[in-house]
Amino acid sequence: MSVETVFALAACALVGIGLYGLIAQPHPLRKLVAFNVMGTGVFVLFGALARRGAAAGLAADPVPQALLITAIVVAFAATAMTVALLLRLIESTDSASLAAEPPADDVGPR
Amino acid sequence: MTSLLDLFSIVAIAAGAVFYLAGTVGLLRFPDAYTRLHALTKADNLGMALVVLGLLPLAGGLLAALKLVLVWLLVMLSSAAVSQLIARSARRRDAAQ
Amino acid sequence: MRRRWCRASAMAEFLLLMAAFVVLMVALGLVRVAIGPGRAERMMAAQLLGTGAIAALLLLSAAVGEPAVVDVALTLALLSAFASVAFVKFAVKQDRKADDEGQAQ
Amino acid sequence: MTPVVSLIVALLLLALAVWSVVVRDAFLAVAGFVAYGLLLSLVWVRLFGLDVALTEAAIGGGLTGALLLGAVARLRGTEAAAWSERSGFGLRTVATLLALGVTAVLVLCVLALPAPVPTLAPQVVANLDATGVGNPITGVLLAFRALDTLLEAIVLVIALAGVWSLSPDGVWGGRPGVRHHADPDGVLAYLARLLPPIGIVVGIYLFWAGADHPGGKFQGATILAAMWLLVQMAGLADSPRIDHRGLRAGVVAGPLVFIAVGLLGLWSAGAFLGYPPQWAKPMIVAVEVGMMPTLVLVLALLLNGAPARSRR
Repeated sequence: MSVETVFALAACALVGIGLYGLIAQPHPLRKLVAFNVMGTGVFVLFGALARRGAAAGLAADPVPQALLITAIVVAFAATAMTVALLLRLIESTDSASLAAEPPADDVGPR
Repeated sequence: MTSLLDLFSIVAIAAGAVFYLAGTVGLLRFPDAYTRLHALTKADNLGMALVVLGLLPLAGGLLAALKLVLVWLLVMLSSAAVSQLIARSARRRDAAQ
Repeated sequence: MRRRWCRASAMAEFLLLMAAFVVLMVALGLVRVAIGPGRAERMMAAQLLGTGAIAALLLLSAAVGEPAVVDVALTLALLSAFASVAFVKFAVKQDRKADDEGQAQ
Repeated sequence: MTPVVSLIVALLLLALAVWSVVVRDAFLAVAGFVAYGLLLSLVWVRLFGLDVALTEAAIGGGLTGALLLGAVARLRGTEAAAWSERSGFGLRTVATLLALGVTAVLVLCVLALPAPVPTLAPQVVANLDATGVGNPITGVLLAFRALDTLLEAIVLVIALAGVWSLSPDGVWGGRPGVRHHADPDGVLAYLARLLPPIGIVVGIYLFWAGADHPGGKFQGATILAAMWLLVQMAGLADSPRIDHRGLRAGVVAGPLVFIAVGLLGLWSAGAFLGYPPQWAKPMIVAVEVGMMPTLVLVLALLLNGAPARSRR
């Protein structure tokens, strides 16, 4: 099995792992980490496809690789924005809950 | 001559890898934070140094070799500083208990 | 990034093997992150992973004959120092907060 | 032999991903994610994406890690409450099934990829000479797909405006985050004095090398931003006030230069962001130089976060 197939298959699993965390983890920060795992899964898949496109003396197709650089930087910006939103949410409501109503057995810090 | 240099590279890199092995074993098996830190710094400094030393003859030229040495110096610098910070935080923890 | 001649020799194989070995070793060190007990141990394992990744990159660079990989190692050396400082800084803050909470109860 | 390294890296990557998603303690999850980011740069090297590896090493391994670690430290008190409302067995089963289903579909797609691989590499190589740069990635970013890069720069500035707009009214225009205090003679301050000069040289080197070798403005700017943040974390400098005029000018300078060069292309080459043949290289260099301060400022300020302290 070639290197790019190994990583392409691993990337498929990364997307699945991230999706699971995004749904099952209640804390927004954990959802954010899971979403980042999912995003990097997509990136790795894209990178493996770029490697398959090696031609004309290049080791990989440069167009998807250039888009990946853009994607990584934008993903960082989106993550920073989410973290800022999250910190503001906690500042104003004292809870990181995403539930529509607070849970009945309120064991929050305050 | 080339084969002698190759032999030097192989010996140095293998020795460096052994230090990484030792660092991991120490990190997993040593009893407290300070001895574990001791094991870790051996992997950081000596392991890295031997790997870089072994790669020097394989580097393309003087500039490439200098870059390798720069990487090693950077790792030394940051690992020395970070190890101190880790040791302090471990000491603070032990003092608090 | 023209396609470079792979050093199709026993040396390249050896370098790849060593890179795999170093990555495997520092990954085993990550078990320390899982069992702890303290944050100090976790920081150590993170630090070891950082230097291991740098060493593996240097070995890969020589194995595939791609000198630009050394630049990746250089970047990683700078940024992993930065990440380690953030690690220590925020871990210490967390420990203090945990202590305060412990005293309050 | 070669696939063995990749196989080990891939398995480790999966193990770390599972760890950072399922482990209970948020700090440990983020620590796992930082290690995951480090490993990813190895993946990119194995996939021959050296420019991507540089970006990942700088942003994935460094900046994202610091951002999430800072967030974890401030969200500590909310973890227990969130854990108490964690999803029940039913939802977790559905999530597992859904994740397995998505993975299975993706695997089938990967295994059924078309045999004559579609690739744009020959076109890039054929037209690279016209741009005057030697690195095909830089050629794609700043010539063939320059519009994407321009929009990305604008997205970064908008994200920063979004982060700033989350500050409470009373502290608008103030300084973000907490003032870090550290022993001025301590190890951290020592590192923060010694590392930045080296980092600045390496950052500018990567920026300069980007024309013909792997590297470029994103990678260089990330290193410079990290060095600035290191100085802040060591308590040697404070985070900047966001109402500083020079700072704001620097933030928007890059996109403005980019748009100006684009309009120049409209006038001289007949298309927005078109380059007349003999002027391609100088125009690309102008865009890169103009973007550099913007990227450094935006990346560092995104990590600093929303203003939290009022102007004094």
